[in-house]
Amino acid sequence: MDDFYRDYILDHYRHPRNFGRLERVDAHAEDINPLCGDQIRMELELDDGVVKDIRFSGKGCAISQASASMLTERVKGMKLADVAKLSKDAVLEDVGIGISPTRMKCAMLGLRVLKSAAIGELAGWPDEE
Amino acid sequence: MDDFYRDYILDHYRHPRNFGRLERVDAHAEDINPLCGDQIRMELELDDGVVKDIRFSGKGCAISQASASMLTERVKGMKLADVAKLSKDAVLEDVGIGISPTRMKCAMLGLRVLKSAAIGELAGWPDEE
Amino acid sequence: MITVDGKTERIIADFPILARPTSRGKRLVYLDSAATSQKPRSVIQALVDYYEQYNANIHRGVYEIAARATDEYEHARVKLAHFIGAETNEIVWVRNTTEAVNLVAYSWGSANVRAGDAILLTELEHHSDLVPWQLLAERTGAELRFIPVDDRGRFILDDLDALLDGCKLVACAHVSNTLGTILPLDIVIPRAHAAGAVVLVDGAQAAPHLPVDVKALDADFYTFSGHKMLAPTGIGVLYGKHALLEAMPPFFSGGDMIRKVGYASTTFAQPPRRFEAGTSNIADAIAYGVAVEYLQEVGMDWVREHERGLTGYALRRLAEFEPRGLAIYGPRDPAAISGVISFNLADVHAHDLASILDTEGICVRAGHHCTMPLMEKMGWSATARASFYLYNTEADVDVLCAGIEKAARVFGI
Amino acid sequence: MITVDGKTERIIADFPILARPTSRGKRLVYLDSAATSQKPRSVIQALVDYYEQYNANIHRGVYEIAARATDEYEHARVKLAHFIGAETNEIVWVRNTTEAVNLVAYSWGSANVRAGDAILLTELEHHSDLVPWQLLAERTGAELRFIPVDDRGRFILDDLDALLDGCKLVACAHVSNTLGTILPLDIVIPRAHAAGAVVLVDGAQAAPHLPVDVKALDADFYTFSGHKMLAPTGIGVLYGKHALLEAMPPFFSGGDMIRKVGYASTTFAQPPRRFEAGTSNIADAIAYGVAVEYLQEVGMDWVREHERGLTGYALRRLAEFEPRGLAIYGPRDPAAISGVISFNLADVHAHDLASILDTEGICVRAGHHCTMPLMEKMGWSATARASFYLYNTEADVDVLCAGIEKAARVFGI
Ligand SMILES: Cc1ncc(COP(=O)(O)O)c(C=O)c1O
Ligand SMILES: Cc1ncc(COP(=O)(O)O)c(C=O)c1O
Repeated sequence: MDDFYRDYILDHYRHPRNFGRLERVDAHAEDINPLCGDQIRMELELDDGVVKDIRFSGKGCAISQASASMLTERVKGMKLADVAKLSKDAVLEDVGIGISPTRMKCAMLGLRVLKSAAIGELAGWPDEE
Repeated sequence: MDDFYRDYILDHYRHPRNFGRLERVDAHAEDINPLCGDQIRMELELDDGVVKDIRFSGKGCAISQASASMLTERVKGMKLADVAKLSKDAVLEDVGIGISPTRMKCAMLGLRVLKSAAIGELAGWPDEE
Repeated sequence: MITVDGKTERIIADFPILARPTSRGKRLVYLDSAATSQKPRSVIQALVDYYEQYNANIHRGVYEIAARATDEYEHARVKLAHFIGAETNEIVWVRNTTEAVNLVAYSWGSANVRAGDAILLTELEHHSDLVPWQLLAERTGAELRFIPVDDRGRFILDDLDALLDGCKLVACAHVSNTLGTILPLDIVIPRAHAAGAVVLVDGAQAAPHLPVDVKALDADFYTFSGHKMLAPTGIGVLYGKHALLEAMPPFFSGGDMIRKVGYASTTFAQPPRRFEAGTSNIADAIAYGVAVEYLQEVGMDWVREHERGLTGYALRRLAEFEPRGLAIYGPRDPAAISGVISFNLADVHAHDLASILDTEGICVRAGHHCTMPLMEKMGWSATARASFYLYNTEADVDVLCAGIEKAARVFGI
Repeated sequence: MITVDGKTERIIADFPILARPTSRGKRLVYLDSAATSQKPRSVIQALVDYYEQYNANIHRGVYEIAARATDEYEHARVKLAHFIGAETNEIVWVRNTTEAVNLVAYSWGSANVRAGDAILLTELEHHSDLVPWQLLAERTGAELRFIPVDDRGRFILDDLDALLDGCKLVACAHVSNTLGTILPLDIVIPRAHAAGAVVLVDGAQAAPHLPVDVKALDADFYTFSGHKMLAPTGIGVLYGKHALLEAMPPFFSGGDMIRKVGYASTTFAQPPRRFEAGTSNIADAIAYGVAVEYLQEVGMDWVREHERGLTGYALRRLAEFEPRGLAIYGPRDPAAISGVISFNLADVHAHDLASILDTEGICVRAGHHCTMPLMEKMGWSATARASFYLYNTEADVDVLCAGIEKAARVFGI
C-alpha cells in the first residue's frame, strides 16, 4: 500500500484536476462511500452525446480523490455511451498498482458516480435531487 | 435418578392423597412450572390458624405430584404460620434421595404453591383470582 | 440389527462431543437435535481460527485482519445464500429464528397489516412463530386464523381457500418441531399467493434436515437458526425476497446499517445491511458458513434419506412397546415427517421418562416443546421427543429402546 | 522509554493473536480495541469446552449436558451482575449495545414516551445511541435535544437544567468512542432524576475500561457489548433496574420468554427472561462470564491505571508531531478521557494514514467512528483513532509513532 502513494497520485490528490462545479450541468450524480465517508459529485456538460466539460467535487482520501481527478481527464471528449461502459480497468490503469483490496471501493467511487450520471442520463432517469 | 422412583413415590404418584378440591376454601394458590408445564393448585380450609383440611390438584411428573401429595399429609393439622416457614428440607425428607438438580424445581413446586397460599393468607394479600 | 455405514461412522468421528462419555460412563446418545444440534470439529475450529488469527471489527477497518474478517464474514453470507438457493443480498443475519420472525412482524407487519386483515398460522406452530403474530394482531387489530390439524397432526387443508380469504400473511412451520409433520408448501404457497398473501415459512426444523430451495418454494420469507444445523448458538438467517426487504422500514438502528446520519435524521443502507445494526456476530456467522459447507459436502439429500431410514426404524422399534402402553403421536409414515418422534410410555410422565433415559446417557426432550396450544388441543400435558440428525444411528435407537425398557421396569409396567 | 512490567507481559502472553505476525512479517500492534477487543485464551477455550463437552439447549432439558449448559449459562449472568454491581435478574442478554438500546427504545420508549416529551442525548453519541431515539421521536412526536460539547469534545453542562425540562429520558455515552471523553455521570444522573427523567447510559466504551458500579451511578439502564471487553462477538448486556424491567412490555416474543401460551393469548415470564426470546447465544454468554472473570482478576482499577498511563505517554509522543501538522482532537488530559485518541496528520486523509500504518502491522481505525453528526459539527471529515487496552504497551505507541513518521515521509511532510 505504501508504494501506491506515488508522486503523481499525491499531485492529483493535492491539485485535483477539473475540481469544482459547472455552470451548465446536463448530467450529474453524487454518492458517498458509507464505509469511510468519502463523497464525490460529478457534473457533466454534454454536447451531442459527448462530454464537453466535467467537474468533480467532494472530499476524501488520496485514493478516491486522485482516481476521480484522473478519471475526469480521461473522459473529457468521450462519448457518453462509452463513459457508461467504462470498466474498473480504466481506473486501475490510471492509478497504477498497490491498492489493497480494502481500499478498492475508494478507488472506484468516482467511477461509480460518473457511470451512474452517464447511465442515468442515457436512460432518462428522473432527476433525484 | 432411577433410584429415586421407589415404590412409595410411585404409590403417591398413582394414588395421590388429598387430591381434589375443597368445599370451603380459606386460602389457596396455584402455580405452573414453566420449564416443564407441571401445574399444582393447593386449597386449604383453616380453623383458628390451623390447617383443618387440604386438597391439591394439578398434573405433572411423579416428582411434583408425589411430593405435593406427601406435603399435604405433612401439613394437615399444622399451624398456618409454621406452614409459611416450611423449608426445602421438609420435602427432601419426605421424598428421599436421588433427585437430580434439574428436577429439583419439580419437587419444590408443591411447596412453593403451598407457602404462597399460607403467606398470602397471613399477609392478607388480595385474592388474585 | 445395527448398521452403521462407513459414511455415518466418519461423520460421527467429526463430532468431538459424541466421543465423550457421560459422568456415569455411558456413551452419549444424543437424540435432541431438534432442540439444538451438535457441532463438528471444523465449525469449532473456525471459531478458534477467527479469534486466534483475525478477530477484528468488520466493514470499516482498513488493516489486514479487519479486511480478512470482513471477507470471511461476507463470504459466509454467500455460502448461506447458496445453501438455500437465494441471492446474497437476501440473507439477513439474525440471532435465531425467533428474531427473524419478530423482525418481520415488527418491520413488515407494522407497515403492512391493518385492522381487519387476517394472518393465517397453523395449529402446530412453535411459540416463536405464534406469539409475535399474536402481539402484531393486538397492535393492529388483525385477526389470527389457524390451519387445523387432525389427531395425528396432519394438516387439514379442506378449508384453505376460505381461511385465506382476506389474508395478508401466512406464517407456517415447514416442519413441526413436536411431531415432525412436513407442511405441503407446494400446495399452501401458490394458493396463498393466489389469495394475495405474503408467506413466511419458519424453516427452523426444515433447513437443517431437508434440501431447501427458497426460489423453488417461492417463499417470501424463510427463517432458520444456525444452532440447529451444526453452527454455533447466536446466529441465524432471515431470508426475504429482495423487493420485500427493500420496501421494509429499518427495525434495529445504530452502527453499520446507516448511510448518513445527522443529529436530526438518518438515511438507511440497502438490505441486508439495513437490518443488521451494531457489531454483528462475526465469528459465529463465519462458523455458520463452515457448517453449511459441511452439510453440503455430506449432501442434504443424504441427510434426508439417512433420517428417513432412521425414523422408519425407530417407529418400528417403538411400536414394539405399544402393547405396554407406549403412545406414538404424529404421522406414522416416515415420508411424511422429518426425523422427530413424540411419544409417551403409559402413565410415566415424559419428564420422569427423560430422567431415567438420562441415566443411560440418552438425551431426549420432554415437555411442551414450545407448542403449548397444540399440546392443549391434543390433550397431552407433555411428551417425550426423540429427534435425529446425520450423526445418529440405529444403534442409538436400540439404546433408546433399552432405556424405555428400563423405565417400564422402574415404573412396574 | 519502553517499560513493560511483568504483569502486562503475562497478559500479552494470554492473547494468542498478539503472537502472530502479519503477512508482511510485522508484529501485530493492535490499537483498535474501541472497535472490538482481542480475546484471551481462556475465553476461546470456554467456547471449545462448551461445544466439545456440554453443548445443549438450556432451561428445558432434563439430561446431564443440558443441566450443565443451563447452570453455566445462568452462572455467567451472575458473573456479569457481579461485574457491574447489579442483581442477577437485572441482566438481560442481548447481541450487543445496539440491540440493548433498541430494546429500550421499543419496549420502554413506546410505553412511556409521548408527543411533546423530550429526549436528551449528547452531541457525541454513537449512532447506536442516536438513531433509535430519532426513530422513537419520529414514531411518537417527541423532541430530541443534545447536550453540547466544545471544540475539544468536553461537555458543556451550563444549560443542563433547561435541557432537562420536560425530559422523559436521558440517553448518553459514559465514554465517547471517538474522543474518549468521560461524561460526568455523577452530575448528570442526579440532576436528570431530579427532573424526573429516566437515564440510559451507553456503557459500550466504559464497561471494558473503567470500574463500573451501576448502583453507585444510579443508572436506570446501562448497555454494553461483550466483544469490546474480551468476550466473543454476538453477546452483550442490557442492565435495567428490576422495577423498570418489570413494568416493560415484552419486545421479542417466542420460545423461552413465555409463561403460558394459548392460540389466542400469552402470559409472559418475569424479567430478564421476558426479554430473551428464542434460543440464546449460550456459548458466547458463558464465554462472556469467563471474560469478565479475567478482567476482575487483572483488576479494573489496574486496567484504568494502565490505560491512563499509556494514554498520557501517547499524548506526549504524538505531540512531537504537532509542528509537522499532526492534530490531536479531544481533551488532552489523560484523566478526563479513556484510552482513545483521535488525530490527523496534516493533509493526509485518515484512511491513507491507516493504510500506511497497516503496512507496519499497526491497526488503527479511520473514519467517522459511527459519530457522523459530531464529525460534521467539528468539521472533521475523518479521523484516525488509536485506542488502548490492557494488552497494549508503550512499545506499541512507539511503533505507532514510527508508522506516523513513515506516513509523513511518504506524503512528503
Ligand atoms: C459508545 C458506543 N456505543 C455503542 C456502540 C455500539 O456497540 P455494538 O456495535 O457492539 O452494538 C459502540 C461501539 O461501536 C460504541 O463505541
Ligand atoms: C419450528 C421452530 N420454530 C422456531 C424455533 C425457534 O428457534 P430459535 O430458538 O433458534 O429461535 C424452533 C426451535 O426451537 C422451532 O423448532
